[in-house]
Amino acid sequence: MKKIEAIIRISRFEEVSEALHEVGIDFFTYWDVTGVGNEKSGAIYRATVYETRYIPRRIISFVCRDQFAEAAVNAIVRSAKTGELGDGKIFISTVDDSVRIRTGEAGPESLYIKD
Amino acid sequence: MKKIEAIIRISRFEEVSEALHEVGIDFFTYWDVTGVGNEKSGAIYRATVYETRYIPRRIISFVCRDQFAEAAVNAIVRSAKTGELGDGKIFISTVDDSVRIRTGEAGPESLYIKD
Amino acid sequence: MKKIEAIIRISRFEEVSEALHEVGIDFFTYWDVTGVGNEKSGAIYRATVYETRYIPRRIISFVCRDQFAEAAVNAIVRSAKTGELGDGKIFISTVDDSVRIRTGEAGPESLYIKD
Amino acid sequence: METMDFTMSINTFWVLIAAVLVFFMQAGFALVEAGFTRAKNTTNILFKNLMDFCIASLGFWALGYGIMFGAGSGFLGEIEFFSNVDHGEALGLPNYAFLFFQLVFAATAATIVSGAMAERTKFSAYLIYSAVITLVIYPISGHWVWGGGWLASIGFHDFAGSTVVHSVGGWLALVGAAILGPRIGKYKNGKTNAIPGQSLVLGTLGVFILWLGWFGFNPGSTVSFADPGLVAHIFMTTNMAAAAGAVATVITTWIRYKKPNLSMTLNGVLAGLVAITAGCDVVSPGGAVIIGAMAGVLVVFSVEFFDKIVKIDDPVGAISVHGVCGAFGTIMVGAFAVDGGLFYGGGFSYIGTQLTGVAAVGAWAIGTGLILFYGLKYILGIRVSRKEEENGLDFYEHGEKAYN
Amino acid sequence: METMDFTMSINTFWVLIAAVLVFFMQAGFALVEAGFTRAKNTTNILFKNLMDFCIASLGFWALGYGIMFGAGSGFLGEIEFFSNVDHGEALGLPNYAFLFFQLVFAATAATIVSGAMAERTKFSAYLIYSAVITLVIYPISGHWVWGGGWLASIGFHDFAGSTVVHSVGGWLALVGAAILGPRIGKYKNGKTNAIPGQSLVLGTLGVFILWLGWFGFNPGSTVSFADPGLVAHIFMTTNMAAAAGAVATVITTWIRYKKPNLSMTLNGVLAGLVAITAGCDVVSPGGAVIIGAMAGVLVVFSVEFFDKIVKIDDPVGAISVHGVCGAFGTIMVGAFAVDGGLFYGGGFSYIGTQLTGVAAVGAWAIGTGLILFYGLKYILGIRVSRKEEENGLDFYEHGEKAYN
Amino acid sequence: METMDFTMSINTFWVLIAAVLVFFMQAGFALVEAGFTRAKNTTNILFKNLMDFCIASLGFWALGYGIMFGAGSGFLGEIEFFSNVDHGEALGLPNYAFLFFQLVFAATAATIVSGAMAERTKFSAYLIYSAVITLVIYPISGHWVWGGGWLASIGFHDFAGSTVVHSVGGWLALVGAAILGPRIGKYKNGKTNAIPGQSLVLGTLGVFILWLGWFGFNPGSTVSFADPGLVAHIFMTTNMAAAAGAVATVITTWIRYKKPNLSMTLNGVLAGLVAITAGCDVVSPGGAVIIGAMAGVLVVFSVEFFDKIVKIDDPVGAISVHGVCGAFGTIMVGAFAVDGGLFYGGGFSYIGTQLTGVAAVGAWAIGTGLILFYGLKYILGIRVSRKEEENGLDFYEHGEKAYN
Ligand SMILES: Nc1ncnc2c1ncn2[C@@H]1O[C@H](COP(=O)(O)OP(=O)(O)O)[C@@H](O)[C@H]1O
Ligand SMILES: Nc1ncnc2c1ncn2[C@@H]1O[C@H](COP(=O)(O)OP(=O)(O)O)[C@@H](O)[C@H]1O
Ligand SMILES: Nc1ncnc2c1ncn2[C@@H]1O[C@H](COP(=O)(O)OP(=O)(O)O)[C@@H](O)[C@H]1O
Repeated sequence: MKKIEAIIRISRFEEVSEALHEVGIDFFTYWDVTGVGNEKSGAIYRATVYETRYIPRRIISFVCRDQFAEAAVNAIVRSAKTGELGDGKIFISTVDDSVRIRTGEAGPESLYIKD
Repeated sequence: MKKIEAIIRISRFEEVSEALHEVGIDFFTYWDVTGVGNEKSGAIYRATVYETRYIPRRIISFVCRDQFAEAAVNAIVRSAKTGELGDGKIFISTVDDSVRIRTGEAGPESLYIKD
Repeated sequence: MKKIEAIIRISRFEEVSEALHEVGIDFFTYWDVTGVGNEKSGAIYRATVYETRYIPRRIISFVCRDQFAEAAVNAIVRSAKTGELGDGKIFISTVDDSVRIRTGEAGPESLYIKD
Repeated sequence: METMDFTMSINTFWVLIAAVLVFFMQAGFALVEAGFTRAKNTTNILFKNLMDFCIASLGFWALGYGIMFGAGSGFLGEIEFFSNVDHGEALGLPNYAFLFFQLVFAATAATIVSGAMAERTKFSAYLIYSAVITLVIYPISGHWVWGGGWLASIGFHDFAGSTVVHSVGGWLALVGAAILGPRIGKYKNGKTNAIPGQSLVLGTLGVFILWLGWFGFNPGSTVSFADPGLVAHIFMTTNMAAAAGAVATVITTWIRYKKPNLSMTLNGVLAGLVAITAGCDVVSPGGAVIIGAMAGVLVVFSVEFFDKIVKIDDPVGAISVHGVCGAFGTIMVGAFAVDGGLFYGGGFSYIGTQLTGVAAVGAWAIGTGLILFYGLKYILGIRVSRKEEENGLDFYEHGEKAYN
Repeated sequence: METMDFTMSINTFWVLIAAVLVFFMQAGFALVEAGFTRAKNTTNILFKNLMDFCIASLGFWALGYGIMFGAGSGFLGEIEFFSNVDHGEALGLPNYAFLFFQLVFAATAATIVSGAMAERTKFSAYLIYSAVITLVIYPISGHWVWGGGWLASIGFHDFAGSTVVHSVGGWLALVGAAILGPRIGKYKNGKTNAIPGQSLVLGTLGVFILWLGWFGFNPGSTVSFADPGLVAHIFMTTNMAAAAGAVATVITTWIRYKKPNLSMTLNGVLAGLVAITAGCDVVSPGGAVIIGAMAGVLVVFSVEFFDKIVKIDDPVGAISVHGVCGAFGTIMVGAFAVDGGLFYGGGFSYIGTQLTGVAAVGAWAIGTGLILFYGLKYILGIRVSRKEEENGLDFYEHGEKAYN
Repeated sequence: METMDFTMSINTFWVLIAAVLVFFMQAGFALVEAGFTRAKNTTNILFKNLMDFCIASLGFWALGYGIMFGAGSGFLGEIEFFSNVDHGEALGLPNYAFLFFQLVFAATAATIVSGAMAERTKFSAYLIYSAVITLVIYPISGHWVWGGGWLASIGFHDFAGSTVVHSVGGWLALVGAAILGPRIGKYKNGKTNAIPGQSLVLGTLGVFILWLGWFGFNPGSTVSFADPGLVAHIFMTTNMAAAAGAVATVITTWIRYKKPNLSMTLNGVLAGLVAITAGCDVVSPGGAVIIGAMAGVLVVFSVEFFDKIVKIDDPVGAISVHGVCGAFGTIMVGAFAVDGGLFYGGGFSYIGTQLTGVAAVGAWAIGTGLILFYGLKYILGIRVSRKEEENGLDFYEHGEKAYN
């Protein structure tokens, strides 16, 4: 099982969500974070003009069976991309096991993703 | 060392926290997220009735020695379960190393979990 | 590629950020969490004095090439340490792959970290 | 330009402005209660605070006003539909000016209860409660004191409603919270847990708004500006009691809990205000400082008492602030009234009268409260299900979160 | 002590206090609009609400006052720079008292639009719109009704501005929102999506503040305290309509959506208030309850209509609350006016006059609105870019987030 | 009905209502300061704002009133315990009406400082400061101008307190902030960093409430409604200066920082209000627009100056808004006063007098401020430890977070 964590622009969230749905990923968890990266944005507070590298981002995180990982990554890249600095990153890692709390079942079956 | 990430209902948090304590897990980190899964909930905003799949959830995340993982997972399943759709998932993965910032010590000793 | 997740005191954030910069880590993502650990803090709410183990913390998370991991961990330990209970933990794990959304490029090149 | 009846114009103007300030207290209550409870129940608590005012407006206009001010007997006014009998005339006020002023008072009594019963009461049951208090409970005991009833006859003094408004609300809150039972998690294995409210910003803003409203509540109860000195006097006593209440609570919490505590001090301000309400016209500013300060200390111990000894879960402290300090302040009139008070050589009889009033109104509120809340409990149910409570009332009762 | 002209002092005092309450409605609008929109546009919406008041202040003082109240013709007042002609004297008021009162009314009309056009309108275009409405659009139709113009002559009755203020704002909101187009994501594949606002706390506090302000808006429109009974009467009708509006909306949403809904009920309160504004002086409290309740039902269906059928995206419901309920309430004067209304045996002619006024002012607002917003669209652009909208106006237009 | 002394009733009524509006400014200050600082210090800043009002109430009543208004000498009033000497009579007011009005002014002066010293000042030191300013510093310089002291004799004109209230607060803020030193992280390696406040919603609501309060502050300073034209005039000048201040700041920030900036514009509104306070009775609305607009520009450069050149860290801009614009506005009276001002042919002497007053009061405030804050620093300590500051004052000083 693979864990996919995508750090995306909040403004692309709806598109990414739909693109994931199309490739069969219907379950995920997300939360808002602050990203520090290449992108900078001009900001003003009272009399101070400054550049901030702290940009609001959203993490979408999900675990899927190995065979879904590639399609999912492609779907995210496709839908999250604007082409400008700061589109974000996707990290893929391996998960040992997964358990569905409601049923206690473990392993791939616990991931209700239609094949 | 194993990393356990449990996505649970916020309303089960207290119970999970106690159940973990009972199996010797006294240290963890949590934050609130939005989950997208099987569960749906009816919502109304002004004149629009709609169904939302965005449900508030909480992630409990901790790293423990291998031998604690199973007990911890069982404790979470036991305490977080309501039996209804949306009880959440637990993901187990392997962590290479852990460091306690205060002392700089690395490896299992950095995880103050009583055996 | 290694994923480093550091759970630190919010008050040390600026220092950690600078220390990471010095060792060449310019990209990361962070969010605020609640930590449960050794540290306790006295609290009062209306007529009730109590001790809480729920302490505000910040997670700094980033993925870097293997050869940067050690320096990064050292930098964090150095900068996040106050010596008092509750300085936090660093967890290191292995990531399979990384993709830059803007360009679609995968692997270490997607991590813009100067060598 | 028509010629003006200056007296009537000034008095009416004054009464209406005071009423507007009292109206705004609704916003203050809404904020305090939202601030002192958790975010998952915020839609619900705001909604209750809005609707109790609306229902009180309709109910007091439709019937309550007549029951309170109608001639009737010493115990009860009269059924006068839609406020069609003029009770302002005797005061030199248009009927609707006096009605509007009294209506916002009735709504204040109604809204006190929502805080004590917050985070677990059914919305529908709360709406029914709101109707009953403004149609029946409040107007009847109100009649005793302000409608020419039997307490008025024996010389009971409650100028602006420490007892008539606040302690009625407070005792109903007590009964309601007791019958409801505590919130899940409040008491566990014999331990009393703190359930911190979501926002002290909301709480503090709410208290400032309430304090503002009290400058209508107390001095407005003159329902006349014939005596400017009296009105000004009441501004001073009201303000000094609030300030002294806050300072006393700060000191008490600093000593008792080692740190100055804001959430309790917000209650301390209100404690001072509630306590001075009965005697704001007859005590001196110095007396007001003493009454306010005592209330500011009392409220701390009262909150602890209900929270830890009696174990009645009152998320905002309504029982202590409105019930206990309301009763306390009313009794203190007998001690501090410049004319006839114990400390001014008046003997104990004044205190006796005050005690009678406090006890009678308290018994009435508690008695009717028991009938009302037990009735609601067995007929309709007053408490939401465990699941609703755990997930928040906003989610199940309204399908609408307060924050997005 | 100089001797006082009591009549003038009391009237001026009253008008200024009423104006202060109306002024504070600006804060109410700011909070409601901030609460009903998303956090990424909060700096922007607050800023617009602040600046429209400032621009309206300057513009109405510089020119609008003269255009509205200058003798002129039945259609138009006069160009009088910096309010240098006294229009208060005839009313027994200092010119500046009357000016200030009228100025805050003009600002109210101006600020209504920002909510309907929220989350996608260019800041610069909005500022220009603010100037045009207070310099031209509002004063001209205002002149017809309140400046002795042709609608006043035919007996059109709009006491405090259901039509003059609210529906002008509402129709401009309609035109503006229509020309702007919906927010991204509001309509997708023929489906209407809910875009929940960030905070019902802000929304509720805003509505309480607006309700408070209405106690200046309606009774203050007497611009005199010569008739205390009338002022008190207006307090009652205003309050009862608001309360009835809320209750009606709660019931409607409970039946229609299965759950009592707060966000819509907040609109219901305002619907009741807007609807009673025209006739608050001539309908009875009972009539006010009926008008308020009807508006509370109407607003639900109106919001649905614009949201789902016409598909004009109005984030706060300004079109329905101010436009539709403003028109509705104005017409209802013809039915419920105690003196001459249809239900009091007055026949249909009163309603006819009211309809004329509503239609004329509506046509004026829509006509000038079309010119204004299309003009702005083609000359300057009124809508921010897709990117700005997606990332939030705060980010690109101001470089300043509302929350940190 | 007793017969009424209409003059006294109207005047008292007016003074008390104005005082209520000024009282409510406390909530405005609390919100602005909470909004402009970080969430980790919110309990602390709210608490300070609440307690300074309470302490000022007690202190001004106990002693300050006599020191300010007691006959005494040109430099000092008298020690009169508990306001037991009547200073209202001469004005045709009940003593307590005048006292209450003056008390809320004293509290305003006191509360200004908390913002500039926010996020790093010890709670206990702040409480002591609050007592000293209302017991000593403010009443003495207040005596010079409003208590019949030496500045009154030479013709210094400060109608509602640009200097007496605002610049005293501003200069004390300057001294306090300077002695405290900047917040950790404000200046690093010679760079000035922005430390954005937590919420512009709180900031904006606070500014609206302050603006509202100013309609009590300025026109209320007539302490009489004998001249309705004057009161109305002051409403207009006050409002126009605020509006012009905002517009001027928007334009200035738009040019200087490329984008219209809300956080600074909020200061711009206050700058306009503070600046017009001295001359609101003697300048024309046009003059008010000019003064307000100049203050709106000035405040931007002043904030930059203190922030970047002098490097005194003032989180909310109190020094610039109250100190600098207060002084500026006072001096401008000499230029724009319709009767005797430079631009109305009055020559330079008026400006000279104004400068004298500004300088004398400034020197007094700065001198006593130095003694006070250095004294506190060496005896008690005024700054929290590094650890407390980093983790937030709420955590260590109160054990209570503002948000949960
Ligand atoms: N190595 C990394 N580890 C963790 N997060 C990262 C890393 N690199 C980038 N990010 C996240 O991705 C976001 C976008 O990256 P950025 O470098 O600005 O743009 P781009 O990927 O287009 O070059 C950053 O704000 C940060 O949140
Ligand atoms: N594959 C997944 N990856 C990440 N989070 C998931 C995944 N599946 C479920 N979740 C999280 O678990 C929550 C509960 O899952 P859900 O499917 O609604 O219930 P159940 O597990 O009972 O079928 C979701 O809201 C989501 O946050
Ligand atoms: N095993 C763990 N898994 C996840 N988070 C942990 C773990 N141990 C500690 N933490 C986090 O680190 C924070 C600091 O840990 P704590 O035990 O209080 O201090 P110390 O590391 O100095 O002994 C905790 O609040 C918690 O957020």
